[in-house]
Parts: sequence; C-alpha cells; structure tokens
Amino acid sequence: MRIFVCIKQVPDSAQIRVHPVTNTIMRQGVPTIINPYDLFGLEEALRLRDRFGGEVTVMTMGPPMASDSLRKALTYGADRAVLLTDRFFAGSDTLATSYALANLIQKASDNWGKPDIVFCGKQTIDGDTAQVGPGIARRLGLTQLTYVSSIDAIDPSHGTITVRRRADHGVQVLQSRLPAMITMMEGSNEIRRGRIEDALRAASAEVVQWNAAAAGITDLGHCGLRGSPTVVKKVFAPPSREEKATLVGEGAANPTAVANDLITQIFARQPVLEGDLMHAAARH
Amino acid sequence: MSDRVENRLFQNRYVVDVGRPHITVKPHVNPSDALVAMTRVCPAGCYSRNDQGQVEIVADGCMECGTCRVVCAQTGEIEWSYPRGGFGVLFKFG
Amino acid sequence: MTRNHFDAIVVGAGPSGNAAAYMLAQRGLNVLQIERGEYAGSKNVQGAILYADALEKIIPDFRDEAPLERHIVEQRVWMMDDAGHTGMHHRSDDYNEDKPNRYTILRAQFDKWFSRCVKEAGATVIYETTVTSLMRDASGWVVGVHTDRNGEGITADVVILAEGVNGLVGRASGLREELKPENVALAVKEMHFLPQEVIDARFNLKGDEGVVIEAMGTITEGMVGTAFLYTNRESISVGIGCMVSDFTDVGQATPHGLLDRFKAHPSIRPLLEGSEIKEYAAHLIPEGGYKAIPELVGNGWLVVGDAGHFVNAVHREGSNLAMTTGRLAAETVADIILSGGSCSRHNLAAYVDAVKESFVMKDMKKYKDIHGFLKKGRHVVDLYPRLMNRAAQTWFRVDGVDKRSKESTIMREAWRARGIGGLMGDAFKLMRAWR
Amino acid sequence: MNSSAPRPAAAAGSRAGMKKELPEHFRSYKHVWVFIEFEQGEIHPVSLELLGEGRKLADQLQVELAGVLLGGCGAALTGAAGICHSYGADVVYVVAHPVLADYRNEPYTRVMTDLVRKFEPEIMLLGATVLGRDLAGSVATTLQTGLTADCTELAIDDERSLAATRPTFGGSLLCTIHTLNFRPQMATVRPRVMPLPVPDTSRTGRIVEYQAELEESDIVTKVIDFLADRNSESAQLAFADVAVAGGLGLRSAENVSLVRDLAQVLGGDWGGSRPLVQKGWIPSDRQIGQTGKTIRPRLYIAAGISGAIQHRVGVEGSDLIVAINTDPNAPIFEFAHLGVVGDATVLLPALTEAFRSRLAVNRLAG
Repeated sequence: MRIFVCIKQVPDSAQIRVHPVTNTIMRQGVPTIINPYDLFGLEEALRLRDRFGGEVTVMTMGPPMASDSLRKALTYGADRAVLLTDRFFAGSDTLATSYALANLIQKASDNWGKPDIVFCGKQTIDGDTAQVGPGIARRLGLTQLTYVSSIDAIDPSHGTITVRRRADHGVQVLQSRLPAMITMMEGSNEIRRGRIEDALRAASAEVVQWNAAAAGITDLGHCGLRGSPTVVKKVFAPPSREEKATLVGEGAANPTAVANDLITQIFARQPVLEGDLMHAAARH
Repeated sequence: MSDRVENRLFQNRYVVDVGRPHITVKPHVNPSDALVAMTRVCPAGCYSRNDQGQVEIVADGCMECGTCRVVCAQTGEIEWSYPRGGFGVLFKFG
Repeated sequence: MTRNHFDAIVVGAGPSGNAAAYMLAQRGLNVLQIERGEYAGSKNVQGAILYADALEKIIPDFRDEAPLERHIVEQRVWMMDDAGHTGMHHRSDDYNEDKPNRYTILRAQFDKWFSRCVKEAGATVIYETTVTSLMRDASGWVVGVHTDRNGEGITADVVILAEGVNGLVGRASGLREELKPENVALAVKEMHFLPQEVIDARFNLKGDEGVVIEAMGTITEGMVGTAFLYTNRESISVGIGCMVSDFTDVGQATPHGLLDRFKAHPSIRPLLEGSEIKEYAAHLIPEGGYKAIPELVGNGWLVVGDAGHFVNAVHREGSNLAMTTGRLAAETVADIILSGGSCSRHNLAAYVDAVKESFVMKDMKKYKDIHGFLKKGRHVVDLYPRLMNRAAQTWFRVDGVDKRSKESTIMREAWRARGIGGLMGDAFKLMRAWR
Repeated sequence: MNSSAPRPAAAAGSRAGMKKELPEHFRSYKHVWVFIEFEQGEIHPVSLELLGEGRKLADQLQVELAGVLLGGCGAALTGAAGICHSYGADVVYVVAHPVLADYRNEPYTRVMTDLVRKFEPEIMLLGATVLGRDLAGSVATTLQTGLTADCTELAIDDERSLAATRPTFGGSLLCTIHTLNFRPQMATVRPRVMPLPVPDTSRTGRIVEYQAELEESDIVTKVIDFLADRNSESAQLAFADVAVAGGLGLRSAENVSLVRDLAQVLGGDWGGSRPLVQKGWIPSDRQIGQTGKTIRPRLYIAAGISGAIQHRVGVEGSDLIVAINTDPNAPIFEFAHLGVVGDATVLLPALTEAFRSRLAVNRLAG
C-alpha cells in the first residue's frame, strides 16, 4: 500500500501558560512537538504497511524547522519525508492550508505514485479546527472518513475499506472505497518506538524540501494570507475565574439534608439539566 | 503554599511512560531510615508513606536526579533505571 | 563490518559528550552519539555558567552563533544569616571585553545548539534512545552498546561514556563504584522570568551584562552547601544545593523548602519580586573531588565529564572540565584510530596523561582536601556567616558605642563561638586545603 | 505557517485581510442559516441552541433565520421543522431523500452546497459536533469560503460582519475571526456554550421543500451498522453529560462503587483521579486529569479529590463543578462552583438517594 501521512509541528499547548498578572501568553521555552493526533494516523499507516507492504511518506507544510518533526516521524519508521516550505504560505488558514497540502500530495503522487490512503490527525492541538483533513479530501476527491476508531477490514486490491467511525451518540460502521482520507480517533492505537535501525536511518536520511514552485504551485493567490478568507482580528487571554466554591450544607442536620441542599443548588445553576436528567432517567 | 511541590512540577514538561515506572520500591515491611528519608529529600516529592508505614513511590514527577538511587544504594530497597528514551522529564531551560 | 559499526560511540549529549563527538567528527571519524532525551539538553540541568575558554578550544567562533544569555561583569559572594548578608562584590568594566570570559546560558538551548554543531560536523546523532549496557567480547573488551530500542546492538572501536553524574551504564558494567551520598550534592533550581528591563534595573546592568550571586550561610540550615542566583537575559536562575548525606543526616528540610526559604530571604526576595516561575529542576553534582575520580579508561572505553567526577566544587566549575575532558578524550581516540592503533587500555592511557597535564587535574588536585574540611567543619557554612554578619552590623551601626569597644565585642563573640584554638585551626586547615 | 493558529490581523496589502467592498456576486447573500442535526429521529440540542443564537444575529442584521433539515423521511422532518419554528426559525429548508437517511459526508455536502448556491445565506452555523465538523470543512472547501471552527461566542460587528470568537492553544487563548470578503461566513459552535432558548410553540413559519437529485449508487460510502453508546459498557467519559469521580478520599477500593452508583442514577459516567489508577482501584481508561482524560460534562462531581493542578486541567471545562472533600483548604475548592466540606463516603450514598427520589418524584409529577 502507498500511504501518505500529513503531520503538523505544533507548540506543545500543555506548556503554554498565561501570566496571571499581565494576562499575556508566556511563550518562552514552549517546545514544538508533532501534533499528537497525527501520531494515531502515523501508527495506523505503519501498521498497514507492515501488513500489506508498501511505503509510508510523511509530509508537512511549515517553516524549515518543521523538518525536525519529519525526521522524528522517520525514527518511528516512516520511509520518506517531505517538507513544503515557502514564505508564501505564511498565515494560511484552513482553506489555504488544505490548498497547499492538496497540491503537495498531488506532487508527491506524481513522484512516487498515488496514495491508497492519506492520514491526517483528527485535529491539531494549536488550531483545534478539524477542517484541514476534510478540505484535502474534498480537493482531491478522496473518500472522507473522519474520527475513525478502527479499520476493520481493508482490501487494497479491490480498493474497499470498512471502518468504525465515532458519531455523536455511537459508532458508525462504514464500508467505503479507496483512495480515502482518514483521520484517526485518539486512543485507537499507540505510536511505536522505532527500531534502532529506524533511528539510525532517520539520523542521516534526507528530508525532501520543496518550495511552492517545486511543488507545482503557481497560483499564489490561493496561498498564505492572500488565500485565506478568514482574518484573525483579535487574540486575547480568557478572563480568569476569581471566585471560589460556594460552600453548601454547612450546619445541616444530616447527610441527607446536605445532599438535598446540594441538589437544589445544582439545579438552580443548571435549570435545564434537571429536565434532561429526568428525561434520561425515564428512558432507562 | 509555595511549598506544594506538585504546583512546581506542573511547570515542567514530562512524557510519562504510562505503566512503566522507571523507579520502583521493592515490597517491604519496615523501610530503612534511608528510604524513609526519601519522603523528605526527594526534590519532586515522589515518595510517600502509606498508612501501614511502607514507603511508596509515584515516579511521574521524577526529575531523574538520582538522589534516591544514591541514598538507597546500600539498602537495595529500590530499583532505579532511566526511563525509556524520550520519556520522563524534558527540561525546557535546564 | 555491518553498517551498524562506528569508529566511536559517544553516550550522552551534554557538554562532555558533545565536545567529544564534535572533535571526533572534525577529525573525520565515523561517530555515533546516543542521547536518551528528546533533544540534547532535555535531561540536563546547570546553573548555568559557560566558561568561554574551554569551548573556544573546540569551537573558536562559538560567540557568533551559540545561544548565550549575558556575559558576567559582576560577581557577588554573600555570607548570609537570617536577616541579611555580608559579602564581596567584584565588578569591573574590564569584563566588557571583546571576547568575554564567562556567560550565563540556558542549558536546554545551549546543548541543543551544540548538538546541531555536532551533526553539522558529520556525526550521526540519535535521540530518545537510552543505552542500557555495554557490549563486550569474550575477553571483556568493550566493543559497542545495547540500547532500549528493538534491534541489534551497535558496535564501535571505542565507547566514550559521557553519561553524566549517575553514570548508570558504567556502573552497571562495573567500570566504577556506586556514588556515595557524601560525594554528591543535590541542587534544586527554579527559572524565574522577568522582563529584561526589570532585570537590568534591579542588577544595574545594561546590554548583555550579567551578575552572578553565590551565597552561603544559614540558608543551608547547617548543611554543607551553597545557593546561587544568576541573571539570564529575561530570566533569573535561582537555586540551592547541599551534600546528599547532609540532606539525609543533618538537615530537616525538603530541598524545595530550602529553596523557598532562600527565595524568601530579605536579601533575595526583592530581586525576584513579581517573577513568573517556568521550571523547577533538580540534579546531582559530583563533588567528591580528586579522591572520587574513578578509573578513566579501559579496553575499548573511556569516561569524560560528570561521569568521571570532574567537578571543581570550590570554584563551581564543571561544564568546562566536562568539555575539556571530552576534547582530550576525542583527541586521544582520533590519534589512535587514525594511526591504525587499537583502543586498548594501554593506548587510551594517553587521555589520562593529557587530563593530568591540563588544568583539570591540577585544579582537582589543588583542592583535594577541601571537601573533607567542609564536611568536618560544618561551622564554616553556618557559624562564620553568622559571625560575619554580626560583626558587620556591630561595625556599621552608629549607636554611641566607641569603636574600640565594638572591635573587642566582635572578637569576643568570635572567640566565644569557636574558641581561639578553633579559629586558628580552621584558618590553618582551610589554608592547607586551599593551597 | 499555522493553518489556524492565531496570527496577527492581516498585513496590509494582503487580499483577504483588507476590508473591501464585498464582491458583487456576494451582495445578494442574505439571511442566517442553522444546519439542524437530525439523527435517530432527534434534533441535536446544539442545533436548538444555535437557533437561539442565530435569532439574535438575524434580528440584528434584520434578516430571516432559517433552519436546514436533511433526512430520509419527509414526515419526521416536517415534525422537526415545527420544532425549529418554535425555537425561532422563520423558515426551514427541508430536504427529504432516502440517501440522506443516515449522515454521510458525501451526499450531505452535495445537498448543502447546492442549497447555499441556490438560496445564498450570508451566515451559516453548524454545531461543532462530530457530524458538524465533518460536514463544515467539506462544505467550506467546496464553496471556497471562510470557516471558523469551534466557536464559543458570536457577534455582529458594526460593519455587519460575523465576529466569531474561539478558544485556541487548548483554551489558553481566545481569538476573534472574521470572514470579510467571502460568503457565506461559516462557523461551527461548541455544544452547550449558547443557552438553550425557551421554545414558543405558538410560533409558526414557512417550510421550503427542496428536491435533491441523489442516487444511492453514486454514493461510495455505506452505513452498515450503528452501535449506540447507550448499549455500550466501555467508558464514555468524553461524551457524558454527567461525570462523577472519586479520589483518595474514598479510602478503599470498595468505596469506588459509591461513585459508580451516583453516576448510574444520573445517567452519567464515572472515573477517578490518578492515585486510584495507581492503586489499581480503577482501570486506567477511567483516569481523569491531565495525563488521563480531559472531560467537559455539564455536571462534574469530584468526591474526595484534593484537586492538584493536574486534575484541574482535566476538568476545568466542565459547566458545573461540585466538590466534596474533608479538607476545607483543598485546592479543589479554588475552582469548584459548589463545595461540601465533608466525608465523601458518607455524602455519596446520601446524594445518590436524594437524586434518585428527586428524579423519581419529578417523573411522577411530570
């Protein structure tokens, strides 16, 4: 199988802190990591390759330093890494990003053949939009399978695939056709540690680097800020909550009295919840 | 308040290797003085004493300094190794 | 041989390992460096002060690219009691030279940069890989390493152990003894962030100038140790360290409690006011001195840096000794391999000679007794700072008491506290240890 | 070069960033649309919340509010359209077709883009649910317009432009995003952020039926099964409306059942803090907190949990946090909304009983 995996180098958002006094974001020392959701896609890709043969190509659009993340993906066992980097892409929103990545995938297909599957993360942890994957699928006409928790069956020769997909109230079992764009749910697998051979190979491997022209992108009007219909007008820190918990049941006669007090307070603050809970209780 | 070590550790970056603690305390009835001392001396506050008096460790906040390894080397009460490559504490400034 | 064979394997990417790997790659050797952290520096902790000289001998123009914080123009040494400090400040515009002598650095960033230099020099560097043991042949000769990654071991003509103070690989392989609690210090440190202008104003600095404060006294609660405060560009490193054996046997404090007390000290608190803590770190420092230096070479292996106990505790030097021993090891190994020799214990002994010839061993030797003195003479860290502060206060406070009486009060207090014999003895012992 | 990370307001000279006159062909785009999620015969609450929010936007713009309903069965859709009217929709576009019976990206995208091109809304809102996020990206890409995902606040600025505010970097920052020169302006909005409006059953409105031209044979993806969560035993913490968690204050493994009992009465799910996992009292897929699961239920009850910062990070997004702890100085009281100082092992059974009778009484009354 030929598999492409789109990854993104992101700031480790768990390390981002807002200064409690100035209410500004503190950026010092925030490390970059591979978007954790992308790793579920990468691992699934590696498993499919191990099962069916073929190769896994990881790719990203980003600044030159994003090649660190690609190299790390190679240590997990990916076969090839491609970086699309150009100042024209700066400031891309989801639409412009999916344009660039779709072109990157196109160019990679010309070089190494068309992919059976393109994996993307469910979403990124810096943007959280979950829109780039669907955007790529749309642009390339790939079957769109988002929030996949497992691939139940796959037949590369007939181009069929069966997956379990997370829906809002349950799991959909979908049967569809390749080539597909798949985003994997978190927790569906665990990224492997590459073998020592992978680590050695990755250390000296070449990361293919293309600029816009090399990737065959000529219409720069679709790239970066110019190609982004959305505009960020304001960035600000959320107001912090100052007040502490309201204590309930002090001086109450017994636990039952405390419990009743508490329930009254809960439903006073969440009036709709009571109805919904009753509704749910009645259904059971 | 600032003595709460977990609030400090929260500033740090860790990749916890879930299910593979790199330090373990061997089963014991009565801990040695050295092991008991670690409940105070461990700079990450990883060691604590349970109700029965045994010393337990939760190594998630470990900074891999090795103090407990050195202190308990003679008593042999703990097993100490580095976390697997890439796991454990990751200093941003060092 | 197989593609997994290298001329040399360097275990660890701290200052000593990076120095060794860089020099070996520079000499054209096929080097593999293995680091267990996600990136070089991710497991490393230091104050941190970079001494230019040791690095200059490896990368002469490092100042152009290395991430340096501030160059040091002022050194303060403080003797602290509970209420204040008495100290010496040395500041000179001479330090604002073309090529400054000392810099503050952030190790995670500095080591990352150094590691990039190593890669650019041509070494193969792999991260997130922990060396678990040495590979030996039937005769016990070290021929490579095993790692915690799946796959075969990796072989090399020589393994340079730059694995840091804990030195698990060497210890597990029986190359050296376990560390003793009285030979290592535990230091804890916090990174306090403040705007650059605030730091400049508080410490009377401009441009890239920096200040270093080393402090001892009652802050270590009777334990042998020191505290420090270093200015970085937009942060302050503040930390405290004491001998591990003192932490367990003498002190009653937690390490972080000790640090909190130091930070709350009236001489320190105003310097940190309003700062935001962004990291808390702990590390061991090998302070056993000359007598704790282990076996440095054997068939197919040698030891550099903290793993070799190369720290000058008196002058708070370590990373420069690490870089120097790393460089000397690399030069020895390169000479041997390029001339077709084998990395036997006998041939590698040239490294030990080179270390002896350098400032590293000379300095270690000079202070070989200081450690024992401090350990036996705990009053040096507690009583003397108290006395000094009392003396200073008696001296400076204008309160209608005549100066001659003040002088005799000071002397009387000193005698009462320590006795004339004790005072003389301390002076003598300190002189001998220092000599 | 972030696809969506905050970036400064567009630099001068960039095409999309400048406030220009809206291109001629977009001038006719009017009205506010809400995509109504209709699955298993029920409207997703987020769609009703959006009708409430959309009503405000439409009133401010002095345009109509429309709901868009897709599904397989015309009769069911007509009933649902009535609900949309009572929640504020002036008009409901109804598209009934057997191909649309279950949600699938392909036919839904096709129908939605067709509708937009034909009826030209200026704003289109969807819930930031699994379905909404799957659909919105495809529709926005096909229409080549701007989409702001996962919003928590919507407003109309003084230039009649939609100002969509969303959290980013895991909630440590908020940013406000505009789509200035493209239409429709699309946004997905997080469930339970906007208040559920009070329905007015006397309200009526128009229904516009639209005939979609779809062939099942054209659609490559088939739904072969649906496994509802309510029949599943595994932890559904991430999706639960109510979560109950226990900490060391439970004192023994047996007392974990007290947490489970309360969760069951409330129809929610349960979990625990990290030490309970380490002691082996609960399985690791039920760990709540930074290294475990991050949850955002409507009601979170923490019993015997001190609330170290790692735990706080995992539950902070909950709508209402209730803490029970014996230590009045426990950090959890710093960020909980309601607190009881007391023994969790005593209070949990009392609370379970009290909830049980309260919900039962109300059910009888209702």
